[in-house]
Amino acid sequence: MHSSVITFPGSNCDRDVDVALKKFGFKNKMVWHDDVELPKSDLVVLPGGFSYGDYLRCGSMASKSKIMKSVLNFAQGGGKVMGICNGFQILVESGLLPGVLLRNKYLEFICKNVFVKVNNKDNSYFKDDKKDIYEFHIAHNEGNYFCSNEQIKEINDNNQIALFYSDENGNINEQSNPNGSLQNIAGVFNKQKNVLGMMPHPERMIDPALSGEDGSIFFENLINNLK
Amino acid sequence: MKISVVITLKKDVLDPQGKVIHQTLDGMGFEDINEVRQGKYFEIDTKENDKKKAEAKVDEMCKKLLTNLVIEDFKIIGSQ
Amino acid sequence: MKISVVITLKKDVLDPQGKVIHQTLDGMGFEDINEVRQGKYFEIDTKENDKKKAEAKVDEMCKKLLTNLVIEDFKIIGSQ
Amino acid sequence: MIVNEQLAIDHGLKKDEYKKICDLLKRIPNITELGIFSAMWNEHCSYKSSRFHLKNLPTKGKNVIQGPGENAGVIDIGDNDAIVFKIESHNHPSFIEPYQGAATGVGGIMRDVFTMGARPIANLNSIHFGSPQHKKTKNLLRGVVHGIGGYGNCMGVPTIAGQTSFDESYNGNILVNAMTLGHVKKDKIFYSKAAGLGKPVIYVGSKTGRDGIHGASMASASFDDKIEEKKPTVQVGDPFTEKLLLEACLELMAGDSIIAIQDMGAAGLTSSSIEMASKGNLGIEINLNKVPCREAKMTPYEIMLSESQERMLIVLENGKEEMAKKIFDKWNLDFAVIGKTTKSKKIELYFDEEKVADIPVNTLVENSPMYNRKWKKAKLPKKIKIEKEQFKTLKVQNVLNKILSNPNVCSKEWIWQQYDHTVMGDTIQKPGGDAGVVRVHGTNKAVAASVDSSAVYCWAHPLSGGKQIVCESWRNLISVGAKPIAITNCLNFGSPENEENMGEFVECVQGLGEASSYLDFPVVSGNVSFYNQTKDIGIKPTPSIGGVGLIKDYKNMVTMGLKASDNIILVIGKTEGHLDQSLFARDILNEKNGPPPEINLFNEKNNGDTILKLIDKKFIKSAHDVSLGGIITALSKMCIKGKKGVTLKKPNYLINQFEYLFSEDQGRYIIEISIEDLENVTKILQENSVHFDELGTVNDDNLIIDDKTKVSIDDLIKSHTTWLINYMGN
Ligand SMILES: Nc1ncnc2c1ncn2[C@@H]1O[C@H](COP(=O)(O)OP(=O)(O)O)[C@@H](O)[C@H]1O
Ligand SMILES: [Mg+2]
Repeated sequence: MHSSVITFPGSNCDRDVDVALKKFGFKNKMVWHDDVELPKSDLVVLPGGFSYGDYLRCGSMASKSKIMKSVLNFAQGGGKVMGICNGFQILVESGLLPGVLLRNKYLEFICKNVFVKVNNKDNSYFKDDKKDIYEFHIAHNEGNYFCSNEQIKEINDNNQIALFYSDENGNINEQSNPNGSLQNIAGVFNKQKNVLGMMPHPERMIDPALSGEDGSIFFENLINNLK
Repeated sequence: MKISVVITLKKDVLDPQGKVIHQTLDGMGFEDINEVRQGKYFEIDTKENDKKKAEAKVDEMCKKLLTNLVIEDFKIIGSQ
Repeated sequence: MKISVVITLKKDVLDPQGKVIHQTLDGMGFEDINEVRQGKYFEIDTKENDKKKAEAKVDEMCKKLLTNLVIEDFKIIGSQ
Repeated sequence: MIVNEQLAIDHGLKKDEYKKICDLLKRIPNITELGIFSAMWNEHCSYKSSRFHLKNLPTKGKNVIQGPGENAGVIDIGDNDAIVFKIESHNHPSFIEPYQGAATGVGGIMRDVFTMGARPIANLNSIHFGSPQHKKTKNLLRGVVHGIGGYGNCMGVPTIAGQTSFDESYNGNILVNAMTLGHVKKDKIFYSKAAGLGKPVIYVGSKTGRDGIHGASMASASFDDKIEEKKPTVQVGDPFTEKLLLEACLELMAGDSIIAIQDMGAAGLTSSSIEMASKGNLGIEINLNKVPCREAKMTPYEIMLSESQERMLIVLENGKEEMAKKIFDKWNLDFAVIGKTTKSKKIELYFDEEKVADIPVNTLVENSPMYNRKWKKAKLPKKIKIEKEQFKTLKVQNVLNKILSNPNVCSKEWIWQQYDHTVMGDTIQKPGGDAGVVRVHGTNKAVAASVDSSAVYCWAHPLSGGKQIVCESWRNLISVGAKPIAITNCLNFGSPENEENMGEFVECVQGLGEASSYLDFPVVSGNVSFYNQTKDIGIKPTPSIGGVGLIKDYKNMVTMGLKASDNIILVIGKTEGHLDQSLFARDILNEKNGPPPEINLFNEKNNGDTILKLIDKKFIKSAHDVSLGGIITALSKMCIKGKKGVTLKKPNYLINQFEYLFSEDQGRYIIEISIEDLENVTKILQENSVHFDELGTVNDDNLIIDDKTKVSIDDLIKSHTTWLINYMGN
């Protein structure tokens, strides 16, 4: 399986996700934002970080970079594109995913473990998942998912919600919403479900010595699904 | 010329920052505030000296980059 | 009434955001920009209906909370 | 502008210093030269009041690759790996503009580390605020925390530990000390010593603006009523540009074109160029028209004194300019050849074809003033006779609750949850433990770091306080299973011109030196911040110690959370019941006098070394050092972390229960072991003549102190976690 991780100026989880992809069997290439062509890939990952310093709006300037044209084409042709954290923000700004990520409700950066509930397993990201509820790590200042009333209706009608913030038993409620996201949304798909954006960082949980190991389960499953 | 633009959150988008500022001001004794809304302000200095053309350019910049029209509105408020 | 205030970085203070926005716009083909400066914008809706008094209040809010005069200036740009 | 004595005084120079400048130059300096002298000779850059004493600190050791004198210290951790680290203050700017002040402090220390070729792998911070009731405290705290997070998070460097305290002596002068650790291959360390003649001098990074002109002088002046006038010297940080600068520098460093590299910190282009020339014993010539400027019409004076952030100066091998420029172009950063090295041993500046400065380098560095200032020795305060009668009115549970929720003890999660502490994927001990721990990427090794200070002890008796703080740092590293290697220190004091404040400095440094020498825990880098005061009143003396240690196999790391019921809890080290200057005495009894606890360096070393042996043999399930708030406070934190309780044994001690539980005797640890290991552990402890007591047994749900006192884990958590959240919440 071939994957590509795009490095934008200010990306800072590009190495982390490279480590994770390789650990679970991907042949990964790093791709520079200023390149025009994507290498042949089964999966393209937009990593976390602070592309362009998160200035103006998170992801807004990265969404204009050269490589994004290729990413757009790739996605429109059904290619798998996954955005984590800042990558999610870039996908939203580039129009590949609906909605927008606003500043966290309590106006503070949050770095901690949370639980997320998988909503839709009918896609290559979560198909045959052993788990319904993952313990993942979040680290962001702008993860407060928002969209218009029409959009949210469409998202629900198309079953586009990927992950909800929940408690460890899968209850989706205000207490388990760390950042004020609409309907506790932690991740969404595009209509075709080949593009996924999510705030949590599975790549930070791939080793028993780290915050947890649910990320390993996610990546193992992902590569199996793509095979 | 220099074009000034104001970008504000759409009415139905929550503005937590404005809310906190409101509360803080309230706590400081500024008690008769109804609402505080926060937005962004840009001054764009362009080489274009024709006001119409300059404003049209800035309008385009706003649509293409400076605002996210899902949540924000913009308004050119001055040109000099 | 509603008072609008603009807060800008002082002239000699670095505006990292403005700088990067400028570069990005440039890359998008907006090539004749000299400079972009980013600031903040506030709309403060108060119960005070006397324009002078309302502005004086907002002036005080700016000095006490909204701006840090070390690096920023503010200007009331409208009252309605 | 005419240069005269008055102008020199306005630049913060003393009359005789101005005279010395004229004598050294054999003429009156011009305005640019005066600016350069004032920047180089102020306290912040010249260490004129502290050098005399700092030279006594132990700075060598078998693991030390580079001690003080470079951008940061470097230690050897084996296998061609080295750790670069340093701590630095950004106190004054943070008081004026908390967000930007703290942010640029973090940015500055990271540059110090990556200048040496190291990729930053961890940040720490030590922050001190005025009394929580003081009207400025809350906003300062919020601004500082946002600033530290804003910069560090954007850089993608995890903030893994820190320290936060409140004391009214910081009401008008907060402290913000930032520390960074970086990892480098031992054979790829870069230094600031220029070499070779006619080598191009390169400027890279952000453009130069008018920001922060005279920032270094501000850091060397105290706050007074004229604080407003000092305002324009605050800089705005640009973490995005710094991230690009980091990547670009590391990319260039992968090759072999750099002769010397130096970040532009305090006093910007002035100190960076002069330091490189001075260390290389040569001259530098700069054409100031070549310096990338942000504003039009900047003068040589402004260009030389600007403290714009995110800039570096490099001496390159000839012919490598094009290749280097390509890298900086790729990262969208300015790159300019601005001068060359010369044999003149002078700093020569040109602007608009004119020579605007011509100063022998040694007059700025070696001939800078050094003072052996007057200082007053502090007497050891008399021990307080505490009336034990008053204990009868106290209930253990209430006291414990009060201590756990004390601002200086309570959980700082509200703070560190705003710092990205897991980015880079190697953080194996997050904030909230005794030390933060990160793996050395791709290896089995891990590095532990902790930052500590105890201003109250230092204030009560600087010599003991200085020793204590080094020991506390040592203990924090031991507690996570790391072998302590070296320290960095940030010495925050009042005015050196005040004999008492100067005395505090001298004796703290002496204590610090004694302890680090005895423990073989040398000082490899540091920073002095004087003039921390409001009007004439100095802050409590606050040396912050940043300790770094090595865990050879990260799987052997220890945490403080209790692990399993029925395990045995031991206290290592002797409990004598020293209450003077303890949190109990100050907070509960309202008794602020008396001596701090005594430090016994022999026991300290012996206890620490023995704990490491036990860890090596995998006997220790959890460990925590005993500090503020005594045994019961430490034990409560272990209960909270592990969500387990402990049933205490009745102590076979003659001292009172409050003395037993809350005294702050030094050199102690609490460890958890399994019953089966008790015999072996006891044997090792006895063989090493380590005093220990059996404290109790782990249970599932309550901290049971005596027949009458039983506290649930939930109550402990509540006491510990609510204060800061409530305080910041409204
Ligand atoms: N400003 C801060 N930044 C990051 N972590 C912090 C900060 N302040 C406190 N902490 C963390 O909170 C925990 C408690 O701190 P402290 O009470 O000083 O520890 P102890 O006394 O147990 O050594 C430590 O793990 C420390 O790293
Ligand atoms: Mg500790």
